Amino acid sequence: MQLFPCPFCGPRNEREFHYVAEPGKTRPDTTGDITAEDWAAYLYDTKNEKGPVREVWMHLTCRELFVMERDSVTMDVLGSKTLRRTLPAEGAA
Amino acid sequence: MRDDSQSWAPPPDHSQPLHGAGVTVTRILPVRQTLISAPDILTRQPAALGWPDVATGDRYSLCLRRDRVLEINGPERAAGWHDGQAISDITDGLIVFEIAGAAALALIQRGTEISERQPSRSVQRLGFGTELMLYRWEDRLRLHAPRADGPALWHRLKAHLDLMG
Amino acid sequence: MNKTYSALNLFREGLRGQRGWAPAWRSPKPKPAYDVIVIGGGGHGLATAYYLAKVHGVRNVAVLEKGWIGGGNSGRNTTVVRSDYYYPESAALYDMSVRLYEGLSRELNYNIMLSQRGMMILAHSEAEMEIAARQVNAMQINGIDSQLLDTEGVRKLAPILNFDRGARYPIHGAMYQGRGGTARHDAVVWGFARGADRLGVDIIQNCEVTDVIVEGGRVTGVATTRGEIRADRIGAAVAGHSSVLAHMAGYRLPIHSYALQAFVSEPLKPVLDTVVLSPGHGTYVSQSDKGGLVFGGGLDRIPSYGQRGNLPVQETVIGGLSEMVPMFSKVKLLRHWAGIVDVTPDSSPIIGPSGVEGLYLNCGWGTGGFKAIPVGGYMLAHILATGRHHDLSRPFDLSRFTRGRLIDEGAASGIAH
Amino acid sequence: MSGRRLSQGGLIDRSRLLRFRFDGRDFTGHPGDTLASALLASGVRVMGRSFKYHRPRGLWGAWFDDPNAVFNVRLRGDELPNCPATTTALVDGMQARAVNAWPNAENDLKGGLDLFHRWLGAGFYYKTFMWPDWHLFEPSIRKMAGLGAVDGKAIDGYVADQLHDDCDLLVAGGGAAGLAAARAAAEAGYSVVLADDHPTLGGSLYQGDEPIEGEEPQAWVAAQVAAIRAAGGRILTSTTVFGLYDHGLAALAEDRGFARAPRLWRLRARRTLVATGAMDRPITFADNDRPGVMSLQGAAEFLGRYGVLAGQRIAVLSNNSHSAPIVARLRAAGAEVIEADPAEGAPRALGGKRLSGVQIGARKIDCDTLLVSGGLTPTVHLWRHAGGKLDWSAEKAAFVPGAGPDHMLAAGAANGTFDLDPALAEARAAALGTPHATGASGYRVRPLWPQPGSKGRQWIDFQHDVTLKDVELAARENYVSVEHLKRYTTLGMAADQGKTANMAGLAAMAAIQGRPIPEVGTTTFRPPFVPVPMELYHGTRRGQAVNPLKRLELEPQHRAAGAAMGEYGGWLRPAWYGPEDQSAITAEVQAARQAAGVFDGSPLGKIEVMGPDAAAFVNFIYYNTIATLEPGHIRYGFMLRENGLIFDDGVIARLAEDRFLISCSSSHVAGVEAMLESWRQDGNDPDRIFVHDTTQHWATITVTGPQARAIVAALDTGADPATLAHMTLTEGRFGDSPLRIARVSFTGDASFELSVPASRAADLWQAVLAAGTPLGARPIGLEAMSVLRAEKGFIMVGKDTDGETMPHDLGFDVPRRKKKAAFVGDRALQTEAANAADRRQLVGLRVADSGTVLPTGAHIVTGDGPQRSIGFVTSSYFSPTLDRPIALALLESGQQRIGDRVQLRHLGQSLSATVTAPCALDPEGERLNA
Repeated sequence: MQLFPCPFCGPRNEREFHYVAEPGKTRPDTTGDITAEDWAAYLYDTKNEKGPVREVWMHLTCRELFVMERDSVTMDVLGSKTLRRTLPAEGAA
Repeated sequence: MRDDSQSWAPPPDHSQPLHGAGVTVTRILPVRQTLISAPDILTRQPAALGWPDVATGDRYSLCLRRDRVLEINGPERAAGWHDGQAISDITDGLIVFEIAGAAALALIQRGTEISERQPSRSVQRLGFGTELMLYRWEDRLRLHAPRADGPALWHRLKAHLDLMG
Repeated sequence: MNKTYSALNLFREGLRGQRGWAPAWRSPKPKPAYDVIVIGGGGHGLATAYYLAKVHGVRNVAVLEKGWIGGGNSGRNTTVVRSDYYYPESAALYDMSVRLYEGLSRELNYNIMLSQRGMMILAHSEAEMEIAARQVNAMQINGIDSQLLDTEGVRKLAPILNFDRGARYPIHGAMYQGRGGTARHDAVVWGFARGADRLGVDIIQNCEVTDVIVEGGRVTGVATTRGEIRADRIGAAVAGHSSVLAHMAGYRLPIHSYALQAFVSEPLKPVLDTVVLSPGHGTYVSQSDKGGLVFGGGLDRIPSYGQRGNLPVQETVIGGLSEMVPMFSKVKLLRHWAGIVDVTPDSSPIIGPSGVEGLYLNCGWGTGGFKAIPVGGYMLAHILATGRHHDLSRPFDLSRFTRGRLIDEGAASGIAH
Repeated sequence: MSGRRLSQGGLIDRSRLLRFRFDGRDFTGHPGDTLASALLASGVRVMGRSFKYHRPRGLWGAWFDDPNAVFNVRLRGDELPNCPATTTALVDGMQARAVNAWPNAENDLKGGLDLFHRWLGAGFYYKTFMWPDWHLFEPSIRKMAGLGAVDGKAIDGYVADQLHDDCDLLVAGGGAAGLAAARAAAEAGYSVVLADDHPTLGGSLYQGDEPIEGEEPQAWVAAQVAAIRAAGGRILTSTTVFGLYDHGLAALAEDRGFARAPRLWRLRARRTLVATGAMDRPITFADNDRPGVMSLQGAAEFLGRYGVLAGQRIAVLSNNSHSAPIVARLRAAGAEVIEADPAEGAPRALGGKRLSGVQIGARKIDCDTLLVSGGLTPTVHLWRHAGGKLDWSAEKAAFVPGAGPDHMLAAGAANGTFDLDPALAEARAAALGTPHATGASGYRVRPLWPQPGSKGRQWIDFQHDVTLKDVELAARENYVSVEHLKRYTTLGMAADQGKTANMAGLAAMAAIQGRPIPEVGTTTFRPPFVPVPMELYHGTRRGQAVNPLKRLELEPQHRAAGAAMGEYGGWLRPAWYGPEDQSAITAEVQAARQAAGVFDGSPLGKIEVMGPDAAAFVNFIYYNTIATLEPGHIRYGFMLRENGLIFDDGVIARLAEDRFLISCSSSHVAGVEAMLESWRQDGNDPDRIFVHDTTQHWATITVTGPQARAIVAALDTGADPATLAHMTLTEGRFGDSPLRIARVSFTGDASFELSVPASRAADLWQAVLAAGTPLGARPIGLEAMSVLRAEKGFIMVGKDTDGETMPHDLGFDVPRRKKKAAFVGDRALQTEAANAADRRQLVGLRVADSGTVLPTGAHIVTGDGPQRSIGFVTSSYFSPTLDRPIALALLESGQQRIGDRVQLRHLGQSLSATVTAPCALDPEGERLNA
């Protein structure tokens, strides 16, 4: 059982987290024309790296969406950072 | 069509406390529970409690998220978006149990990974298969859980008390 | 040296201390170039090489394995073979696999112990019975054996299950495929390896591909820990590491890697003949010929290349098994392990061109790669030999994601195995 | 002469006698005994039969390293299979029998199998049984296999207590090193947990009788325990650390007695010290599996812990310095000990079921017991679980812990430090994190590995009957990688996980290939360290507590009204009211169509979206245009996934300019809320949108039917239902509580959803029934509701949709073509597949009025050529309202087939029906406003 650092709550048991996606995929502006290839790439393509990775996770209990850096082989957690621009009250981590 | 209704025991009676070795679990009924969300809610309510902060008295608020608190027995507030805050009455949405006794934390540790040595800004966590808001209140623990999960949670707490002997 | 396996040869060898058996496969040095390179010495890669040689006469083939053959998912799965799939495309593919399996021991002259003791997916409610009926009908229309069992039908085949009506997931019935069952996973790998080797294929272990050489948009070879090896046709069957290879060659795949766990108990005298899956508990179980309960469940929830599992899923799966068969709660768990599987958005495999000319894919089998080993190899061999899709593999081309033609067996496969 | 109990010594209580049976014979032992020690003390030699050849076997080890004595044990009606005799504490009244032997271990009918061993070598089954078919041979082979039988009964009250805890330092192993480390750390202020699998701490200290730090072992152990406890450290005995997992998590199994479920500790340790000791290795020689051949360390344990002398005339075969004190102790206990050097020649054990001697080269030693020690192997399993590396120590002829993760420590024999004083110093330094240089080792060992080509049957894996010849065969056939060796021969795969076999196996392969041992490598060490009952992972999450259902506030009222309760979308809800389903459902549908149905709709989602950007946000989330919705109004719509597939359907109400209420499906509340939060925080301004799930604060009672308006009017709500238009909502009062009234319909008749805070639900239920019953209203369950909505052609997501359905397949095509603003899934509705002409679309199916109800799940097939499925029945009922069967289906190009006759197939049967529009009742919608 792993411990993931929620940027707001601090370290919590992995059961409280949900993997969301790889970061860096911006939703295309769908009011304009988008090729089927670009849309499929946005929807489906992954880097799926072996080793250090950056991923978007959700802390289910506080619903914080954040970027976590970890190693997909050793499971070491390297850090986490909120996706929020404004930080009215800094969390425990 | 097959009737599996007998599979399901009627919901437990919460009105009688549960007793175990060194623990008592009681249902308590706050007059009001209010969800308040705002970008600056933790500035507006800096006293909102995290773990293992200790609540006292009747009226306090709990830090749930970066931008959300649960106000216990606060003033009546109009639901909706007012004054830069989103407000909902959730009094009947959350069932509240109080756990007293020396083994209170040991009971909770049956259902969730928690330690007094590991503080957390939020009181929300997963435990016993449901969402809990768990915090210290005076010399006890209190937890709030979704109302419809109350029977299952009660059942699990009872099972653990029986095992703890 | 004795090369043919038979009861008679076994008897003769017994008399002389089993000293005359030939190696099951050679361990040759890699040649500088081959007609075809297959990356990945698991079941799929070895089957690809075997069918290349056997069906297409392409024998100048190397299988490159970074460790020992069968060391990936082929040797880490729970050995279930079945073709209880919903969509015609999947049904045709997986049923061809079962048919190939059915003749495999004799074709390879290696007993893979295909044991068709039946596979059932339980239905825990009236609603699940309706879905099971829909599935059974689909399979029958697709020409695959399948039955809808009621509670008594299930009881007859697996009396040890929990038939208590107060069970959290009571048993209303099941979808049953009699030709489903298990096969000895290592034997499948070794059988294909031996078969391919005897047809001239070079199986090269401890040979890790470190780069894919692409020149002018075409593949021309690979760099390995044992030197550069050239070929202008390369097949990749590297489940779990498909994205790593994609990264080397410069294409992208719609794949996440996850750990899938498997479990085995201490050996018991036989108590369970069929493979049983409970969708409610997310657990499935069979009993091996050695007596151990072999079981598993869904994927770990954390993307992973670490070949080990995690407690939360263990608790779900093992707890689920104890609910399915209450007496198993006192049986001891012997070990658990995990493999890394390729998970695609529609849980269906990707077979076909990679986007880099000359490089073809066999990946994305998710939790169900073992059952597809023969057909996966057959299809990849076909496309490597002819440059064209086999009719059965065409729907599984990578282009389906752009076209929106996903083959989502999510509903049909229930859970992982 | 074989084993016997000494009159003194050991940790047993000789003042009490425990009676037990083994293989039908009566025995006695003492508290503190294991089944193995009590049997050994009683002179029993044969305690089991091997897996394949049914060879007679006696004890090899005294603890978890024994592969041979495996029993089914029964106590007061509770039976556990496959209990290792060496680790099963003796309890008065136990009945044990050796597994894999009949009628007993001493005289096993299958013992004759051994005669055929030359044909049953490694992997023989891969080479035969292919003609005519494996299925012919398999059943009898299955019967032969397996160890103990499981008796079919669960044990009452066999429930694991599972808990979480944490500490600064976990010490695995309570021998000298572990105790010293735990004490040092606890006294330095760390929170310490020390766990040891024995009931008594001290590890291997009882094997010899030298003092430790000037004290007798028992006194020294007691002093450490007292000091650890005084410093706040915790000590868990009979507790095995069986697995180390990520981020410092250790899993511990605490034994709580026979036939009682162990306790699972999920312990988060900041640091973990492996102080698990070392095991004696067997020596590989001819017939080294004979009963009477035992590990030297095992004999020392039996002597030190249990006061049992393993034999009277004992030969000792050892290659290391560890044996000298044990030999001295055995002699002191009264045994005649003959030491032999294995270098004198290839040894061969003599005798059958009972050892009679050992031949070493030309020398023959008569003895009843042969104790062997092939050197010590550190118990590095936990080190490897945590990802620590192993180094080969040529000096110690063993793998020892090498580089490891920062939080992992190893000390004592587990770390290859076999001498006591250096082990203590090393352990204390490790616990405190102080630097420490291990001095020269006093341990001397002369490597002694299996010799390929040597004569006789030499066992490598005792339980699985793997011999040196099997390893040689594997090598000959090129199964040379250590994993291939393991899998081909099954070496190390038995219930003891190769604790005694693995080193010998890989050393044999190394010798055969002429490679150094570390180059051959080791197989993976996987949890659990010893087999643990599955119950350990099970606990209180059992029965109804597995994925527990959410419970309705009104459940007592429903039960009182005779409801059959069933599971619907994670909630326990009324399926119908009455003893029998069909008549009840019919009556409920009729009441709802003719008067009114009263339905508990409380689980329906009530998610509020608030804030300045709420309108734009929900407009993006929904397929349908929501931005134009007026306050007080309600709209039906779909939420899609980004891949264009339907995620959920339901209504959304605008409560105010900046406040929306989403009524999603009951089973989707958490999923919808998480989805909303995801989009809110990714691509939107989360400071201008807030999402509150208020579902469980409200109870909702739906009144539907011609009399619904009259019933609602009869309640004192302050709102006039007559003025409430379809798809609008208003607020009223119910007593002193707020009341929300929404006019939406899932039945096609006028319907009112009345929502009050959950604590007022019972009062509202009573009031509605009091007003409605005189008008013919009655409670209706989910099944009746399902019929009512199907009559109208309304879908249920997940039932009438599948993993391919898009909204335009259900006839909702306008937003796809016309909605200007971006919305979730928009582009995916324009792919080749989304635009295909042959998409499956929602239709109705009609059979002859007198016909039977089509089975749900029946497929619609094309008749020409080989059959092909073109669709399937998703919902099908007998409609009491129309007095005929109705059905909904998803059908390829369904809209173009309306009016066509189609063939269906169900479980081999052929059926037919006519394709219709989905709505079978009141297509003009007159009832809605009637």
